[in-house]
Amino acid sequence: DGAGAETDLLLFAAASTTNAITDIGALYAARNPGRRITPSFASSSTLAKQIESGAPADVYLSANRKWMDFLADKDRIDKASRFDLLRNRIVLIAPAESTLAPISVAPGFSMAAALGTDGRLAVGDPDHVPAGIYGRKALENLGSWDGVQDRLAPMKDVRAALVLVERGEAPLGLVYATDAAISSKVRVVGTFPDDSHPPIAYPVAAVAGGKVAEAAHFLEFLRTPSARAVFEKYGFDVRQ
Amino acid sequence: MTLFHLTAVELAALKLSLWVSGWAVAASLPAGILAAWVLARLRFPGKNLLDGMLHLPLVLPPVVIGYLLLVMLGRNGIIGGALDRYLGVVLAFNWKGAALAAAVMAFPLLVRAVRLSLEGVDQGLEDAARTLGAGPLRVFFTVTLPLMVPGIITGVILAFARSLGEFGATITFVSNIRGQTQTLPLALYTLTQVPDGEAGAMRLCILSVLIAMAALVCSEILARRFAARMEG
Amino acid sequence: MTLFHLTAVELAALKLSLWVSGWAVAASLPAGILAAWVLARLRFPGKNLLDGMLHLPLVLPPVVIGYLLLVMLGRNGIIGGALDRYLGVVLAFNWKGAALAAAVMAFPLLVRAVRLSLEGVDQGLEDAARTLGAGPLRVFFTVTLPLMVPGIITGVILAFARSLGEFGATITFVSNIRGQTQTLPLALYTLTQVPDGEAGAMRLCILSVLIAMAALVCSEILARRFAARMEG
Amino acid sequence: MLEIRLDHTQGNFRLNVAFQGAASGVTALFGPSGAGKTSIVNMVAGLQKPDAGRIAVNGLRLFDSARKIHLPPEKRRIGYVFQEGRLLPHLSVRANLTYGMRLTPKDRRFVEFDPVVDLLGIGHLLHRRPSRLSGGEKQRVAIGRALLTSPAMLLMDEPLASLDPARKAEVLPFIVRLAREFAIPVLYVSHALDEILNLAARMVMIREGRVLADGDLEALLSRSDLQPHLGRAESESVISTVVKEPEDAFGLTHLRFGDRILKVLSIDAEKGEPVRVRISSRHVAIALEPPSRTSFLNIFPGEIREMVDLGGPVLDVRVEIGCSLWARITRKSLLELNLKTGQPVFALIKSVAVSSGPSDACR
Amino acid sequence: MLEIRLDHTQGNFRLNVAFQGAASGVTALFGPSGAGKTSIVNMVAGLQKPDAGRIAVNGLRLFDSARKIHLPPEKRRIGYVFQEGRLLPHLSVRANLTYGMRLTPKDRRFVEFDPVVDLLGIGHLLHRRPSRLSGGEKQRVAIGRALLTSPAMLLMDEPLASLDPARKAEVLPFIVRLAREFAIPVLYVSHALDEILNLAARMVMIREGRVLADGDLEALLSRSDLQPHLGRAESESVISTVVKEPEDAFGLTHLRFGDRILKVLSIDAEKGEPVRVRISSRHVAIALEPPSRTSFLNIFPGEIREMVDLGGPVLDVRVEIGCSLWARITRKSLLELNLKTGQPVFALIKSVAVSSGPSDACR
Ligand SMILES: Nc1ncnc2c1ncn2[C@@H]1O[C@H](COP(=O)(O)OP(=O)(O)OP(=O)(O)O)[C@@H](O)[C@H]1O
Ligand SMILES: Nc1ncnc2c1ncn2[C@@H]1O[C@H](COP(=O)(O)OP(=O)(O)OP(=O)(O)O)[C@@H](O)[C@H]1O
Ligand SMILES: [Mg+2]
Ligand SMILES: [Mg+2]
Repeated sequence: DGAGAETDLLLFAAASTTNAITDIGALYAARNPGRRITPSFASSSTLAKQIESGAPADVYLSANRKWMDFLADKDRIDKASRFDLLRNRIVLIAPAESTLAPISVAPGFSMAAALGTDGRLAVGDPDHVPAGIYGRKALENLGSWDGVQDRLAPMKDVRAALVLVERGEAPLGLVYATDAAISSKVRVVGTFPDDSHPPIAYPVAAVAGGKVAEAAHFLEFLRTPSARAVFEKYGFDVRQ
Repeated sequence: MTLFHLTAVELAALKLSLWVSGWAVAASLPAGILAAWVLARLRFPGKNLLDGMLHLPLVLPPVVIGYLLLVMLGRNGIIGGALDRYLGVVLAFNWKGAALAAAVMAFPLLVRAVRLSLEGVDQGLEDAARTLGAGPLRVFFTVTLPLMVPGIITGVILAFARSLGEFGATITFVSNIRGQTQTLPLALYTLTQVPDGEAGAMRLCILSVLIAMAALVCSEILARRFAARMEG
Repeated sequence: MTLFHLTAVELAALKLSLWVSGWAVAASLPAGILAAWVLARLRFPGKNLLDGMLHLPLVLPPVVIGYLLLVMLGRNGIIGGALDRYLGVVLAFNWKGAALAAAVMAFPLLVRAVRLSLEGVDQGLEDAARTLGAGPLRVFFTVTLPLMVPGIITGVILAFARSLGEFGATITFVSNIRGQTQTLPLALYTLTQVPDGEAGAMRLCILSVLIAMAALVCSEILARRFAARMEG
Repeated sequence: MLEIRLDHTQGNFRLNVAFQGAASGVTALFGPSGAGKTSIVNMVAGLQKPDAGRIAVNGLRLFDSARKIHLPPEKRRIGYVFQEGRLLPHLSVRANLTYGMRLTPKDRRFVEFDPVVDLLGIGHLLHRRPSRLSGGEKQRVAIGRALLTSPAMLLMDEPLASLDPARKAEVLPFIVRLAREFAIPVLYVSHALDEILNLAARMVMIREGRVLADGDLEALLSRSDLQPHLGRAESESVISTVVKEPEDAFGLTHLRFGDRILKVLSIDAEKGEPVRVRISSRHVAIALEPPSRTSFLNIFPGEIREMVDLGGPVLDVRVEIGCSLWARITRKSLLELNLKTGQPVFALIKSVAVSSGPSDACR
Repeated sequence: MLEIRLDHTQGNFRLNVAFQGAASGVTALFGPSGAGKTSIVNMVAGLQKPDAGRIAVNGLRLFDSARKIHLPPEKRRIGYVFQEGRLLPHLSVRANLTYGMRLTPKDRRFVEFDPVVDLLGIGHLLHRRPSRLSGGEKQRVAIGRALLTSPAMLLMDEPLASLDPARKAEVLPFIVRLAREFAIPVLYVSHALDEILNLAARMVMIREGRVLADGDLEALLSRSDLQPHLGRAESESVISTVVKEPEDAFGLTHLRFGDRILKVLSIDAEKGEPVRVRISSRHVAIALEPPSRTSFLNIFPGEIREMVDLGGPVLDVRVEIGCSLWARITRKSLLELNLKTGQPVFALIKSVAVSSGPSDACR
């Protein structure tokens, strides 16, 4: 029960980091007696708006820079503490039992052919889901967007897109490499070149008005090799 | 006012919402009345189970229901596959699927309200109609059903409102495809997820409310007319 | 079975869900009965507006409702700020907020069901009680309310089930804080975000269904006992 | 023939009855509140299923527990006027009236809409909803509704209780006529002996779920053991007669019983038609010699056969005048006239004190 | 004093009445179905608000449109027995009975639970729910419930219609006694003249929303213009008398009117108490000379004052015997006895043909 702990950090983390952050929280508590992490996982946008409305969060881990910028503009984060913790990549996946040959994702490649006559491409909604936004940018840069934009199945979040492919409802999907890595029901059939979309960064920062000192301690921990190892285990790209 | 200058996308979402909700309610009404009747009038083993199943869409998060629908009614689903193969009916990624999702989510509300009013129908009146020569089916349609009107109106309005607002199951089951499955709540949700979407979101909010109000006023008028008929 | 070996987190979510839903229903019941009474028995300008407002939580996606709650009742919100300052009541990011979100979402269901049964109460019986010397308030509590029991049971079960399943408004309003605002559906959501979470998700699903079933069975027993009382 | 044998338990109440009714004409079900009358009627209508028993109307088995026959209500062709009206609240009065009528094939209808509406005086109510009717108006519509199904049998559960006497006086003969003309049996529940006397040929007396007595109305009314259950202050004699002269110069009808002539106010009957007359014992005086120059038209010599002490200051005296005639006299008269069993006396009856029942009741 | 003046329109029906009732004792509201009786009673109870008018009970203004007074029903202390029972379905019979009783302050209660339950014969039903009662049982509970509020006034809308005669005979005198002992007015709606005769001192005749006539029951009953509206086959004489001898050696009561003595079956009254007797014209015979050795106890010399031709074979003859006494005779007797106005005759009344009404009805 949190009441007894000396310090209890409330960590608002993007839902896509759920497993990594859960493990890291346990690790952090084990290494630092008297300190605890209580995570709250939801979409980056929801969390950002909650912080804007005065949520008692101490640390915010966003799945994209836009919502971190949103809070920075409103002075709701300790800007000095902000850094990009993780990187991710967009991959093209197909159901594990799919017979589809690997696709070389290069300028001018045609996704439509791979989708068949009535298949759809499962994506996080490119209007607002970060994975979808990155995917759209990449497809635009590769000149393939026009061919597929009417063949999308835009989902509420990237996890839903993954499910759609897992179930075979969509023959292809665009998800994070981290999502693809953890699901045994899909396989990666193509990886997007790094330069086809803006870097997929997971910025983290202490929340203004929170327990800044304790937050700094935790943020420091996130940079340690043991924390990195956890992130890498779940397929994240940890760069400085 | 700019409120009523809807973009093409918004207009499409509005139309789709009405269409989907209308179908969801219309198609589930007979089943709802049947279910209400079965639950109110029959006694059979497993009744509690059936009752519980009907309430599932309320108890589980909509996304979960959407997921279950996907698993069962998706093209690779147990039922969905059969539907596709034998009837050529595809529910995934089109408005029919959206209507189904809405109907499933609204079903418990419909059934409960209808059942409540059915339980209030004086069986003495049904008996009287029987002695006048009407068989059970005729009695149901000429006596029981008319006397259930208040509950049916309530059930329909609840179901319609719930369908209009249905989001989680819909987006999970049939995705958020503009013009095909993007109903008002899905469009609205999209707007709330982007930093500068607030104005648009507010507009769609108000629009939803207006539709609901219109539906409510209609239902009130219907109900009042019915009550007036009863009082003669 | 491993189904019943809940992790500490799940157990906490289960307890919290019951607590939150219980409070949501208990606290909104009097208001719901009042609202039902006002809508069923009074005529006043703006009644349709009030009715419409009550149905908002049905019509709008839960996330939007959650967002509205956040804006208004968050610590920086218009109402939330005042509540905090003058009454010391904070709703944001604790179980009270979760209960409020659940109550708001379930309210239209509660009101509608209660209202339906209220409209079915024979006013002749109320008149009779008046002639026996009971004032309007006493008549309400000793005649009208008892006769509304079926509707109240229906309303409560609908509201409780809806509260149990409430997700969108809750996560948006009070976030998903383990042990504090992480109810069953939120825990379920969190599990769907992890790769090996399906078994856990399924377990929580079944758990939700079991709770709902238990609540239903209780309500049926109550209803049957009540019906038996009415029949003597 | 109406054959009813029922065994049924509800709560603490056990109903166990067996009786027969006439194939046509009215059979009255008479008994105190809570005796089981409505239960019986419900079972005949098919709305309640008896635990065991048999119900048959004119040979048609409606219910037979032994053969597992249980016709649904709508197949029984029974018109039922309920104790509490039960009009359909969502239909207008007209629609209530025609609800059952429309379900009756045209060729089987023998009751017409207009005459029934006229008779019941509900023409001006046709467009109304039941909730806007007065108590008596509701009941009249309920009667009309049942009649208009042209039923093979009528069940009436205290149908006239809320009707005013004038309306009652109109409706009663109509029911009798209906029963007679179309030869349908009517099972008629009433507490009001008056109604029954004007209506019924047979009576079944129910008490605490059992048949106390059943059979011919006249026979039951003259049984002294049943008097306490009839709940009336007076006893009556019922005499079966035949019309000798429908209307004499003074407008009186002459009725013959045995070799005697009884003069009554003219009644609507053909010569030779059987007529039943009821004479309250209070209306019969006894004299030791025939009084002259009085307004008594009927003076019969007879003999005292029986004296029933009712306790208190009165007693009933049965005088044999070719049939049994009860006279209620005070103890004072008894002493003054020194009356004894076997004594020859004169029985004086004012002709106007005679009322006539349905003639089909007489053998 | 019960003062009622009402003007109200509902649908096509206009109610416009003004009448007064006695401060205590029973005022009967008599009229055909749909006349407006229930509407009046509802307004007195405060359940319906008249468009205009005034209602006062013993000086207490319950409603006055001019002064904008409209007491709510629960403040009126009025016990109301509804035409349709209206028992509270969720309460047991006992709880129904005590519902109003508990709301009556102990010091204002004058009706006790046990006697009422006994009187109404509902002791064995106390634990039941209303839905499991028979029609008559429901009505008895409804009566008990209203009585147990110890009301300042009673409204009864055809309360006895579904009661069997035996029960009726028990309940009627109780209501009269209640009204008399506690000096509360009772407004009693009934179609049954019988009930009214045994009960009411005053009568208000309603027809189509208007007062046809109101006033003393005796006066109304003897008005020949009202006879058609009374819906009865016979006319009656009502005679106000005083008890001379409560019970003689034969158990007869001697009643004095003027200098004459009328002998009737013993009635429960003190010496000197006023008693009203009703004598049906059918029970009065006329003789030109006093008959000897008959069972007639009452033979009064008198004079024919009026002859009313009723059409048909009978006519009513008014004989002055110290008061007016109607005798119904046949045209045949008229001719045979050669009766004329002014002619001296003897009127013969069997003592047992006398029934007595509530004595407080007499002046
Ligand atoms: N709610 C109503 N709206 C319009 N008219 C009504 C309403 N209720 C009753 N009436 C009419 O008003 C008249 C008087 O009704 P009321 O119930 O007072 O009659 P009543 O004298 O009690 O008759 P009954 O002896 O049949 O009970 C009737 O003609 C009836 O049809
Ligand atoms: N649903 C029921 N459950 C148990 N007992 C019942 C039920 N309905 C009626 N009774 C009892 O059965 C008995 C017979 O009822 P029934 O209605 O047949 O009487 P009734 O002869 O029609 O009386 P009334 O003249 O008062 O209408 C009564 O004692 C009554 O209390
Ligand atoms: Mg009955
Ligand atoms: Mg009435």
